[in-house]
Amino acid sequence: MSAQKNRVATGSRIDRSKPVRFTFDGKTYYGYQGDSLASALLANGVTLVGRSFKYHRPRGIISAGAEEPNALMEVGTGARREPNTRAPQIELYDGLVTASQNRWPSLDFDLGAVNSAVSRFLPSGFYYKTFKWPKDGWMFYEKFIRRMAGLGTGSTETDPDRYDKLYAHCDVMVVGAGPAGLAAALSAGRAGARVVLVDEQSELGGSLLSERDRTIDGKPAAEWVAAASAELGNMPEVRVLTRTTAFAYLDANMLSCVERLTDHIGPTASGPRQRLWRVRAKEVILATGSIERPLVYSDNDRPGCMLASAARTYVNRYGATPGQRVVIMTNNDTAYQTALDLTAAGVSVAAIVDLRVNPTGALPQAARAKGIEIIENSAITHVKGTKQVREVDVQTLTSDGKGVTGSARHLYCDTVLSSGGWQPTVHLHSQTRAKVLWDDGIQAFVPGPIMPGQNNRSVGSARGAFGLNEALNEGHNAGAEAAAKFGFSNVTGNAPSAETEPDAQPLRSLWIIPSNVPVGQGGKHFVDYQNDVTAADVMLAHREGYVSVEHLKRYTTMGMATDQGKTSNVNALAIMAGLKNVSIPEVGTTTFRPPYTPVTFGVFAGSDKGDFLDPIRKTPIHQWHAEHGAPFECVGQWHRAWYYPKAGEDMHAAVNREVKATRDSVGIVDASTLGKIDIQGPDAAWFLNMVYTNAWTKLEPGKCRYGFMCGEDGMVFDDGVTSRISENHFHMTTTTGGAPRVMSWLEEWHQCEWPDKKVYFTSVTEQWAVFALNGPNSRKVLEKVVSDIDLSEEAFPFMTWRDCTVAGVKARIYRISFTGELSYEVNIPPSYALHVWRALMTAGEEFSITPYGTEALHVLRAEKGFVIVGQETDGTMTPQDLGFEWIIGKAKPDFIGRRSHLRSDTKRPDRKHLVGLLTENPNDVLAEGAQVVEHVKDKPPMTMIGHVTSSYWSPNANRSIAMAVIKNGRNRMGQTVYLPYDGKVIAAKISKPTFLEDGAPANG
Amino acid sequence: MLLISCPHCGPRDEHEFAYGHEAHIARPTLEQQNTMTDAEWADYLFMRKNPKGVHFERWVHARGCRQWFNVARHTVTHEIIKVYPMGEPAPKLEQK
Amino acid sequence: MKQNYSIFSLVRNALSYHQGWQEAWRSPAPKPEYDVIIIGGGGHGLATAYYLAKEHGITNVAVLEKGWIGGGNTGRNTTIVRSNYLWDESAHLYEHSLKLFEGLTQDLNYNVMFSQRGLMNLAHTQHDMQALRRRVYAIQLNGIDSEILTPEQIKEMVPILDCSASARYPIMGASLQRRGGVARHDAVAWGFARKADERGVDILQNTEVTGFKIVNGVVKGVETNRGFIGGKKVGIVVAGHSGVMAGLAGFRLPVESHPLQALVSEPIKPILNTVVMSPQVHVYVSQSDKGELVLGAGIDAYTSYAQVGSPFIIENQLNALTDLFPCFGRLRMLRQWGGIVDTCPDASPIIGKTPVENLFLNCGWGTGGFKATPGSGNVFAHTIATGEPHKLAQPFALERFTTGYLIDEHGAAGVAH
Amino acid sequence: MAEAYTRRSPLQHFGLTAAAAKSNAAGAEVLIGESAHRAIVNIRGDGGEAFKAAVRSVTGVDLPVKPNTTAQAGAFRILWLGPTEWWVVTTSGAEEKLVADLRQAFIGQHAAVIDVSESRAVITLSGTKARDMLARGCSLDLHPRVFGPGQCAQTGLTKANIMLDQTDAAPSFDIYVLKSFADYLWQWFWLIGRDYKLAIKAH
Repeated sequence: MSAQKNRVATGSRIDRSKPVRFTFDGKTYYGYQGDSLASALLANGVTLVGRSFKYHRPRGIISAGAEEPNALMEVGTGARREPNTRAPQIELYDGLVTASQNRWPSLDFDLGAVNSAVSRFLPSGFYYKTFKWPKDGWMFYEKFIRRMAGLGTGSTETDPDRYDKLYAHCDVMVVGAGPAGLAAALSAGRAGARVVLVDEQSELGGSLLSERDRTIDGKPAAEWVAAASAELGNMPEVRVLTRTTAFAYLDANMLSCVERLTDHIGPTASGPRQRLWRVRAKEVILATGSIERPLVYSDNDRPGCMLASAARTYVNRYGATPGQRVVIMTNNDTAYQTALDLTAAGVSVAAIVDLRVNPTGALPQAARAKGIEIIENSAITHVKGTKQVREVDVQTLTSDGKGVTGSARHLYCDTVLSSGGWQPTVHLHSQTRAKVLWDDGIQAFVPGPIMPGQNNRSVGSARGAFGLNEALNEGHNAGAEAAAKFGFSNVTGNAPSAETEPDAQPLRSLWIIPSNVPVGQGGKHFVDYQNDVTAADVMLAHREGYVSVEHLKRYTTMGMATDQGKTSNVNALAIMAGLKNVSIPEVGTTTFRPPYTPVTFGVFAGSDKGDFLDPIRKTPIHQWHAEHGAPFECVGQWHRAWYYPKAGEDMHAAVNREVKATRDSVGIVDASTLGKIDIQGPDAAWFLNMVYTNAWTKLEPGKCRYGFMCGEDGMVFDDGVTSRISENHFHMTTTTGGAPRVMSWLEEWHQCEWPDKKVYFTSVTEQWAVFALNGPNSRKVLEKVVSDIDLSEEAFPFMTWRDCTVAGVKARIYRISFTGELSYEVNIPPSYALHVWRALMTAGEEFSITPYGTEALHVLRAEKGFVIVGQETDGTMTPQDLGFEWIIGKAKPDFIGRRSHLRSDTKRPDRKHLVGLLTENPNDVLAEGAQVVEHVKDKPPMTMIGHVTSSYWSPNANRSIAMAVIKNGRNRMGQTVYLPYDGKVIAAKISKPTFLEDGAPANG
Repeated sequence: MLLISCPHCGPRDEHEFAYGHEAHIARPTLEQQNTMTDAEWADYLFMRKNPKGVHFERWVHARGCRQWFNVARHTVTHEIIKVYPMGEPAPKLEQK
Repeated sequence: MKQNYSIFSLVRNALSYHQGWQEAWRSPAPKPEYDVIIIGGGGHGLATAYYLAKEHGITNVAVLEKGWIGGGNTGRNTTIVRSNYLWDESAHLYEHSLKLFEGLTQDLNYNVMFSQRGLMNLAHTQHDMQALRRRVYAIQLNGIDSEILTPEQIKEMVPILDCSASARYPIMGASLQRRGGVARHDAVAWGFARKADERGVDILQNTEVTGFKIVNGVVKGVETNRGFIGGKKVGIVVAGHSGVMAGLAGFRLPVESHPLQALVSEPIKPILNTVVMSPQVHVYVSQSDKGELVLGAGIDAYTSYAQVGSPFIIENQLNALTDLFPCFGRLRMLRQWGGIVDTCPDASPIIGKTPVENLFLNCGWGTGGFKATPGSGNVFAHTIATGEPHKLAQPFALERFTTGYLIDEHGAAGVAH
Repeated sequence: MAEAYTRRSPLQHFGLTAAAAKSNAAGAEVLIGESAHRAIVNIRGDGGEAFKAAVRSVTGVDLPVKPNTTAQAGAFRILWLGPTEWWVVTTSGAEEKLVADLRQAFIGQHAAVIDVSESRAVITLSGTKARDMLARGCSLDLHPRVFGPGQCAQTGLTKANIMLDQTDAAPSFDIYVLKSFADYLWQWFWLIGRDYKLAIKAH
């Protein structure tokens, strides 16, 4: 095992008894159980870990958390390769394979770094000004730009992992398990409230995990965390989710969280990889902590430059030091704690460069006492070293902080730590669309008033209260108050308390650290590391007028990288404020959008893959169709048998056979998917009068009638046959796809417009399986299985229904037809469907009964000119357009859509009409959707007068048949029109839309 | 995701409901239909208030009790200010 | 004249550390009166102002923007440009726009990065295929490029698509518009702003219209947070806020405002070089030049002015996406947002006059406004300048809701984009 | 009469009876099964005194008028569906008489009686992890403080609409779903059931 040169010998939370092997860019390293990839790399002295987006600058690890802009890795291999993963958030496991990205051929030698050499020519927005020649040149340049951009490489293989999602509910949701969050969960949980506590880290504790000497309730912080974790774990109504990021705060206190179940185990893990939690809380406590801001100094991106707090986390929590010799630059007291902790771990702190004059707080004093040099009123003006910090220059600041004076001191070091103050993590608060306010005291945005309906409060450093005792107190009180709101007022125990903290001196905000050359003319002052946005870019944006926050972001791409500006937004805003000479809040704030950190697409999709993408609805005899070789056609969510090919038959042959057999003898089709609605009540007939265009009052019980339904805009939206069961009882049928819509249509009109009408609607679509027997021999077939009623034409005429027994099963038969043939629609309970179907098949054997699918059904109806709503119609056709003038109840005073039929455009005589098309060559079967023109030209454009809605080979007419909607079509009978498509032109004659000699009008 | 209080079933997730657009648009009587201009009919059919603020609208608990009801909802904050039965006039609310 | 943008000016300025760049547009104080006031500094409004100045010589124009230009739907869409519409009226209008896009970078001296990488519409059912053929044949006869692809051709163009027949919604075919693609949305707004400014147009940001001055049915100007600004003619181009403006002017519109959500993934190296849309499973996706997958789906059902939507829309969309592209499961959502789209009952825009004289309206672009930006501005400028609708805009007058002559693009669009 | 013929339940093709015999119920976290063939009669009315009296006279059950509750007496269980809609559920075979009796009892009222027995499949779910499994696709709060025996709800479960009826505190649930969705929902339970100890229950 190779030595880990930057590993502290003892202490920290890693398990030194469990070494873990991993690779980075093909080289094997060792870390320990409990390491993050970042800490393990640091421990091994690996500081060059990535290349930046635009300039391909060499980069090191900046942070120890979600805000990491530089250390982005490809994790895993093959189908599991995952780009852009933050090294500080990757838990080490044995066999972990990682690689740097956005470099070629290697991280150390990256040809893309040529961008860095010519970076002077690539300021923000350079592409808007260039690549404009020649006219189509962009398509050429774009290829190269695209290749240079991007970061990691996504896998092109199917993601082998699975994902879950679920719903959860609670009284109190606590986001973040640092001191404030733990205190909140404890008080709410002790009171008996249902609590969900989430934290993105692998263990509870938050910032306490990075503490070295703090105590709470007299115990070392780590022990207090362990005790709190144990207590929470034992509360039955408290759910603790680690490795879980609350990434979106949605309406009405719903939070989306992603739980990473196996990412820390690796590909050998079983079970789902990640889980999406959708938690609906009554009250939300945001204890999300705060993020340190880096200082914007010259060449502040060199590997070895890091946030001061990150270094503290690495040394205290992970036992890894960022380097051997450190210089710290700070504008506040917190970085001194880092210096003390590093010193305690044996790291040499060359100096603390404090921007402030005369830092005299308790921590600076402690640092002095340890012999650490403090260089006050000074700044780092120069960082030397390209792939690793070698040395820094320090100079004294001028009194306004805008320049430096005196000669530079050179300090050798391999690490530069900076602290520019702290920004509360207000992301979730902001996602509720609540405002954030600027707090001058801490120079940061803090949560403003909450939004109505969003019951949340921010506590601890998430609201800018940075003290440990404040956090514990606020958390405790928030948890107790929230629980009490929902009746859990029996809070036990007091707020945990830590030792008193010394007051900190105020920070000194210098948003750009000056050097001895103007900004932009020497080194680069990076604001947004990942997207390579510098202070000079912000200045350029200002110069060119892109001064509003959003213009600044979009023009420079500041804050648009995968870290979404967690370390850069405030710095950029402040620089812009300085340029505009206004206050920071006057420049504005950026809006935080979900997700807080990037979330895999897979977990949003969950387990609903493949067939679960959308339910497949099956008819009661679906199995029979499948067993008989039928492919299925999707009609809405339903799968309907399409055709039943016999051995050696293609679709065309099978459909022809089915159509012929039905016309010649008898065919049977599973029509169970038809929508069916039971309508009862004294006002049922009145209601049908309103929703159908034709009249229903006089329909006698026992009889059936066909009707069109229109929207209030007058356009057809459904059709079907409705039968009168008794005076106040009707049975309506609808199209398969339209069934749910018609049902809600009826309810809406009833409940919202005519609530006084006495009528009830109940969907009975699935109470009945429906088998339609069609063809001249259908009666003969039926007679073999029906003995209790007379099936003769006289006793059971067209457009009537009868109750009877079919093959021993209670049934209702409707004598309605969608083929123009003698037809019986047999309705039976679905649990007997297979039995009845088989009985009918057996009975029909002597007549060669033929099952047919939806394709034959379409041909059969088209031969006789029956329309299909959704095929002949598209929401722009009236019943009159379809040639159903006769179905409009002239004597009827009112129906839905009637008034719209009277509008000038709707009553035009030359609207598009439904007609037939007979191709000149009877063997030409037109494409459905083919457009109709009167005059063919050599090339487009050509004026179109309509299109083909349905088109088939008709084995009975022994020619092609087609229906079309054509402008003024009914007045063009016999006219020859042309259909240019697919490189050919087909001539056809306009005819009536019925194609068989004895064709009766639709549904008589 | 909105949390809508069905007047019968209580608070349920938005995806159990279907939206019914602006409330309180009465269908013209037959008499009105026969005397109104096409423009007036278009007004009934298409013209909407579409306010930025409190919107009076209809919802139906489609995956639950199938009942329609009215909702006063703020179109900027998504706050549901009031749920009230069909047929009841729009409540007088202070504009937020 | 504005300084010219070119590789030469870039190099020249680099030598002076980019100190020499001028502001892209001025921030003038409002004049007391303008010949034309355009309310709304989005792409459509800025384009209108530009074409008023360029093609009609009307330069005493103000564009009033309550926030920052391009900050509404212009900066929130998924940047798709296409003209593959079903109905003649729409096809002609969007093709006019597409053609303007093809010359826009040169016209504006601003690279709008119009990338004609092709746009594919997938079909997954028999019914889809019928609708697809109808649309493609109509588009072709309108003289616009469109073709039908077989699953094999689709697989060849986009190998990472799951084209297996066993899929829940197998890919049965697609239409392809090769001239379709994407453009850089912000650049379109900025480019128009810069050139409109050059021709004298005043772009007034942070200027919110709070009312109209209407005398005897004729508009005379607008009240704003910066005081009254007179205008001989006023054009409203405010997308999702059209209903609000109409309310201030005293009329209602056949428009509802809905949230339309979009999202992007983290950037990755090029993996998808075509725009892929699937109306059936409700998702559309392209990859930006930065490497982000840019995704959209349908609108939220309810009216809203909040730029957020429901999570289940996103979940369904990503469900569909990862089913179509099984390798995308491990990619991550980086950012998600919503725009407010103004939708008409027939999914077509409204361009033309209003009940108030000299007050003109351009709205109702719903989910598809970005692609129309130059075309919309161009025909609207004509309409305002001449007082009569441009012939391509004529069918889109408000009047159609009275006559019933709707241009129903629901079937053609199927999914928001 | 019809019983003489093969009557099939919507999930019968999965061979659940045989599977249940082989299934190890001991130690199972969730028991899942199909309760085949149940009589379900939809009744519509105003829920007023006369309506309640009619229902009581036929079923002996006090009509549950509180939303999302159930009531049971003897063989009859009544589920609230909406302010004008209930299901009377009883053993299969009784629906014909039940429909006739109810229609008789409702004479003179604006009421409707519709047999919907054949439209629904019933999947039963019980055991310590039953709530967890439901939470994978159901947005209702089923915590015992909120939802318990005697309560029912129409809601969504993954991409299907269901009627959820909690029948005891075990907890056990009856899940009514349209038969066309039965295959889908059953397979969905097996999909998410990968992470549980699942056993098939015979009914």
